[in-house]
Amino acid sequence: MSDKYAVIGKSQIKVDGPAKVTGSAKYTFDMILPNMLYGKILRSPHPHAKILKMDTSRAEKMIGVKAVLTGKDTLGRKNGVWRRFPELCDEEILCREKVRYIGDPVAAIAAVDEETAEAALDLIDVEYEPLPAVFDPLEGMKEGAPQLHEHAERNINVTRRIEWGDVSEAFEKCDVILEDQFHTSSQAHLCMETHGAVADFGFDGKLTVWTSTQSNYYIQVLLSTMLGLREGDVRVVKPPSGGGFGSKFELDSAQFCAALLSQKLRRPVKIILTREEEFTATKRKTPMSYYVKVGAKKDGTFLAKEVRVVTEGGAYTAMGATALTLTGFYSCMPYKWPNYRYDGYRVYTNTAPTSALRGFGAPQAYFAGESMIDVLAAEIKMDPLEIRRKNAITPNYEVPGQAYIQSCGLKECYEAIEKHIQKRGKLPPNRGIGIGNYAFMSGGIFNWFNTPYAFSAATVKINIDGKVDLFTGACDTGQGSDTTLAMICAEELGVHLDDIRVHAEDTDLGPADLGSWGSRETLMNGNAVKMAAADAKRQLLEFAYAKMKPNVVYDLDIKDHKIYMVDRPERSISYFDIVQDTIRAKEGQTVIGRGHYTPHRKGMVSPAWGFGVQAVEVEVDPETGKVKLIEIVTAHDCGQVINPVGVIGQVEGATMLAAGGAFCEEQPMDNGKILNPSIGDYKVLRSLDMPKTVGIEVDTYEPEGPFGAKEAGEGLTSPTGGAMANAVYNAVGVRIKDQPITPEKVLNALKEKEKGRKKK
Amino acid sequence: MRKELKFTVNGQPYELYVKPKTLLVDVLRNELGLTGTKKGCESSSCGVCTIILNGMAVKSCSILALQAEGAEITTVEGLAKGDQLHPLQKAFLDYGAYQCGFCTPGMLASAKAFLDENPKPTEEEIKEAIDGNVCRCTGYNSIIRAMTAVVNGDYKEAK
Amino acid sequence: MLIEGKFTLKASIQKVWGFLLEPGTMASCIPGAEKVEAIDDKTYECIVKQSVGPISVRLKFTMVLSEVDPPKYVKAIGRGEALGKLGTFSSDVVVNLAEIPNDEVEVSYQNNVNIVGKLATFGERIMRAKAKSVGEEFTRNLQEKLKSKTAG
Amino acid sequence: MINDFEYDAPKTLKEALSLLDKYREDYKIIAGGQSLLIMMRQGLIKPEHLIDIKGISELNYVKFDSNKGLRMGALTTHSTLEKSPVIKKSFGVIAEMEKRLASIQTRNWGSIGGNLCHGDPAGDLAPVLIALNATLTVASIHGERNMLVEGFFLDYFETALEYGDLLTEIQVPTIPSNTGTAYTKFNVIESDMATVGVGVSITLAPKEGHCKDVRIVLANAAPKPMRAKQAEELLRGKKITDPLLKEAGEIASTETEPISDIHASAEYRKELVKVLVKQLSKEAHLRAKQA
Repeated sequence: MSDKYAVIGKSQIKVDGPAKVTGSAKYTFDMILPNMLYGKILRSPHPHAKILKMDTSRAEKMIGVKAVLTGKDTLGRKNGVWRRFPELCDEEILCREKVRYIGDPVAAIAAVDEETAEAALDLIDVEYEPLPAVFDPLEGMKEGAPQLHEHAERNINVTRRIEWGDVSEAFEKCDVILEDQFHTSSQAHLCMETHGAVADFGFDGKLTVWTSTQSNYYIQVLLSTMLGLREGDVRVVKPPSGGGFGSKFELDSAQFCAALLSQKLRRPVKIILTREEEFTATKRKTPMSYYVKVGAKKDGTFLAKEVRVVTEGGAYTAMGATALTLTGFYSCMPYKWPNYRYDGYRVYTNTAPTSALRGFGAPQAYFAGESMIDVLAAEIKMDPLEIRRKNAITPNYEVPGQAYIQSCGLKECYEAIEKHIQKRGKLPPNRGIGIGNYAFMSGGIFNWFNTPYAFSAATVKINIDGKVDLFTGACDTGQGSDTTLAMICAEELGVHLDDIRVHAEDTDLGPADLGSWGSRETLMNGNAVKMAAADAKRQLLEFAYAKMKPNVVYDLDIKDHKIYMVDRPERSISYFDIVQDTIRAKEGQTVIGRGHYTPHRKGMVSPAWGFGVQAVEVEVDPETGKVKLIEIVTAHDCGQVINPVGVIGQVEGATMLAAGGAFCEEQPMDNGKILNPSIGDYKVLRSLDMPKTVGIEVDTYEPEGPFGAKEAGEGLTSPTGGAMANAVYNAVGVRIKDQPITPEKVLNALKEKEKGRKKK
Repeated sequence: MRKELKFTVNGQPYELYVKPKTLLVDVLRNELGLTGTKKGCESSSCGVCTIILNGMAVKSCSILALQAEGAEITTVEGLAKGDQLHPLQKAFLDYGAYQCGFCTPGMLASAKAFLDENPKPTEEEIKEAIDGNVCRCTGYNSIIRAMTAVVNGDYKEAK
Repeated sequence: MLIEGKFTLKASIQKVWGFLLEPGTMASCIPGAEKVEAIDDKTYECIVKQSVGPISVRLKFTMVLSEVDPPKYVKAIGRGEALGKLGTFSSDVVVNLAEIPNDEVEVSYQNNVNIVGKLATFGERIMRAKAKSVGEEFTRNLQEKLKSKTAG
Repeated sequence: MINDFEYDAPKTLKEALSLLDKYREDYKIIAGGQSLLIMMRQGLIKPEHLIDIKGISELNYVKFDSNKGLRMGALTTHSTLEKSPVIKKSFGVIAEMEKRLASIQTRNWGSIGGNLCHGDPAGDLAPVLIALNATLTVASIHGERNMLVEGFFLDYFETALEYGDLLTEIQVPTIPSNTGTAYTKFNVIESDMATVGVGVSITLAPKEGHCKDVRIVLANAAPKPMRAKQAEELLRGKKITDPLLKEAGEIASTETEPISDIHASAEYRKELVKVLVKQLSKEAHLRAKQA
């Protein structure tokens, strides 16, 4: 890593580390407040039903029960993150007339302890009239299918078209055209800390909520809307969070019910979802039926791509609308398609709502897309890596009307992966290496949440002892944004990492930030922090100027606690002295720097793009169809690496989650009931299942990012599905188009292939 | 009817009265305030509640508190000596062997119990040792590197 | 899950139909039925005891003959709630009668059995197995009952 | 949510048995509780009395002598077997199987008796014991009785234990010479329960080298651990060859009655039995030749 930086580019122990390895980190799960009550939520056992009658009296009479609330006790407002489109705010959270999935909340209880609350659930009598339900989006789209929401005919929730060029005309010119149908499965986020909140509504009319969230600003806004409060009367604090992965930036039932109960009772209320609720009644990955058609020239030049996607929406919009949009965009990446058309439909079904899961629509798109490219390569007898390289996006390319690509390290990624594959040489039988590519956004430009605030903002406060307080709204859920931002701040200010104290957990302290999702924090919040630090630094340098008298103040900079002449580094004075002087001269005011970032180019998807190429090696047992993951090598371009140890963590963590989704994770259902709602039955990769992983960072500089940095979080979940499918094909010659790639599917495919061979 | 429970946790002897149905993890968290040890599932499968009982890694969510009568227990809070971190804790920091940190206390318990019994393991044995602990963030390999570093003696126990 | 099968009886279709629709014939075929009570000619209530190993539950089970098309088709919908809110057990039975050569009747049945609620979260596989065996036992009972009646 | 219960922790077998007799039908026995507590937490089992036998040290032992064979107290933990030198040496297949039985934490606390009494058809221990022709002892205040492990299982999660009974010991006869045994389970995730499991024990005739005796035991292929007796029949008395083993797998597969669930379809389980019986018999045969 380059030495032009003092702090960034060198592995740093994460600022939250010591608390986490000693057990002293206090999660929402661990919180206890004086006079606190415990809440539980009653949920629908029916996939679709009218609520005819609700009688809470028996539960209310139970000793220890303090309140039992139902939809009648709410303002009847509907929650949603797409606030610019009222009809997409469609989730009551506490249902009043109708339940739409098994797990839909109908009542909330607060009691003196968890046990009493749980026991009281059985004393709430709800009379339902079961309604015909629909679970398959393709069924749901048909005329006469059971309708979930009045406003959505044929259950169509959101549609999205993305198009450029002339696809139909272009297909005429293609030497080879291939089309196929893929399916991707549901996946659980499986945060080790389940969703939970502690809400304390005081007699001063102010609500404080401690909660495990990816966006305390979103929760503040959504809660205040749902409860009829002003944003300023709601304070959301994020203690250390036990994982999010896309499941924790929407208002959830624990947060809403705890707040509602506390509002009525004026006592702190804690609700922690059980693991079963976590599986069945929080959001999940969006399953997709994915049709794709690609056309190319004999020489491998891509000409046209057409994609039609129907997603299983579940009962409500959630972030699923974004997933639908992003899938449509990712389906063209990371290649130069002169002609492209995407039609996406999100369909309501009587299942748990589907939404964002680390990758946000990308893993689905790349599973189908990267599989098809291998088929295409085989069809025209071209090396899979070559055909990708030939069509890959290059720096300073515009995806028509969608994205300006500035930095792009794909070329270097191909070289790295090519070396790796050559090094592996000829593989033993039933082994195969498959590759997958991706591009991923560094946060979105879209603002359907409709915030007037900057997307990210930061304040830097320099105190008399030279210590720096960094205030930001970024939400570190373990990925390390607190550390990354502290490093950016320290680098810009020329101080040490331990001079920085990050205040990122509290809407009362930090400026608004959209939160950590869409791989946005490093670039967007990083820019805001860098700007704030620069602003504060500038104030110091102005006073330093008076002492050092360069021609212009730009001749000064700070590094390692020294303010120095840029071209005469030996001439320097102490940072600490200048801090003292500056504060005295400002009549004792601390030095405050302010920064913000909102991406420009509205209408585009993202200000900057991370890229990568991944090689997955598998071994398949032809007798059982079992796939063994051998090694996963990822070459990726995240711009300037800020914290190397953090980036490795992102590579390996994303790989584990993506490989799980490709390999074994799914949520089979029977009449809308998720059949494996426990970690015992839900298959998640463990240490013995985890393959060897190698991460290779290629060096690029992103002009739009802080110190040239861009995303390194979600994008890394993108290539694994397709790469694994390609690896299985290269190992035993069968192509699985339906995730996850279970032994049973592989074995059945092998048998089919055998039959086919015999016929010939 | 509450029953007497005598055991030692992190070197401190305790004498408590607990309901027979109380799980060990709940006594540690609620009675002793040792909230480092977590709960993550209701099916004894995630491992975040792992503690060291008489030298063995066990799941404190699947043991009745009364079954720990007379036991010597170590939780994550008992790993550091004063202000000196345990070698595993130092290694976890350096290798970024945690992210959200929710599985970390149980992971450390599994790792310590294992290395105390088998100080020179193979990589496969290290993987087996933590296979009962789910981590959704790291992909495990950084944890394996951290444990390997301790095995290689890169970190010294505080005296 | 679906349990299907067919068997033949040596009797006239009318006769078989008659027995099939006789009060309680169906309900009394439910395994573990402790008491069966006719609410009206189409609705039966019964208390059913089921157990899997150490777990045993009593279900309040209601069976309704929802669609009747003499003498060929009957659909019975069964819904049971485990006392103590452990979960619910449902069983939708369709029976088709068809005359086949040498005046025999082919009785074909489909039984869609489903368990939801806490019961199901205890090892999904076990509950499916249990539901399967209950469904099979039900149809076995039905077959025997009809055989014995038509024989007699 | 776990219900309140009366709790007793007898320290001797005698005490325990009289408690079982005293409480009649409204008790549950807890040893390691690794399975029981899950069911109690879900409110599926609500015993009035819980009798905790974990502390009965007289039921926690591993003993071996060359005539009587191996004797294991019901409260012996899985990890004790896994690490026991005598088992590693003379009953290697047991140690092999234990290594993959659940997680280390569970093996450290869970007892072999509890595992058997839970009666899970997917359990790994039973098939191995049955392959080794093991017996067990059940005690009650009325005395003791012995039975084959094979006869211990009745149905899903149902065993031959009656109220008042306590499983006290498991006996494994000394493995005859020229015998090879092997066990494996198929699962997608290493720590998973067996999609299906197969245990095989083959004894070869010393000179002729044909198959003198064979046991093929399947886990999770039926409501209880089952022997593939027709497949055994096929092999018994014959010279073992690959085609023969292939046939044995196919026959074994027809003997099973697996169910479809979230982990695999019945059809796939039958396929697995075909393959695993073939592979494990081959392995056992190899070991028998080396023995």
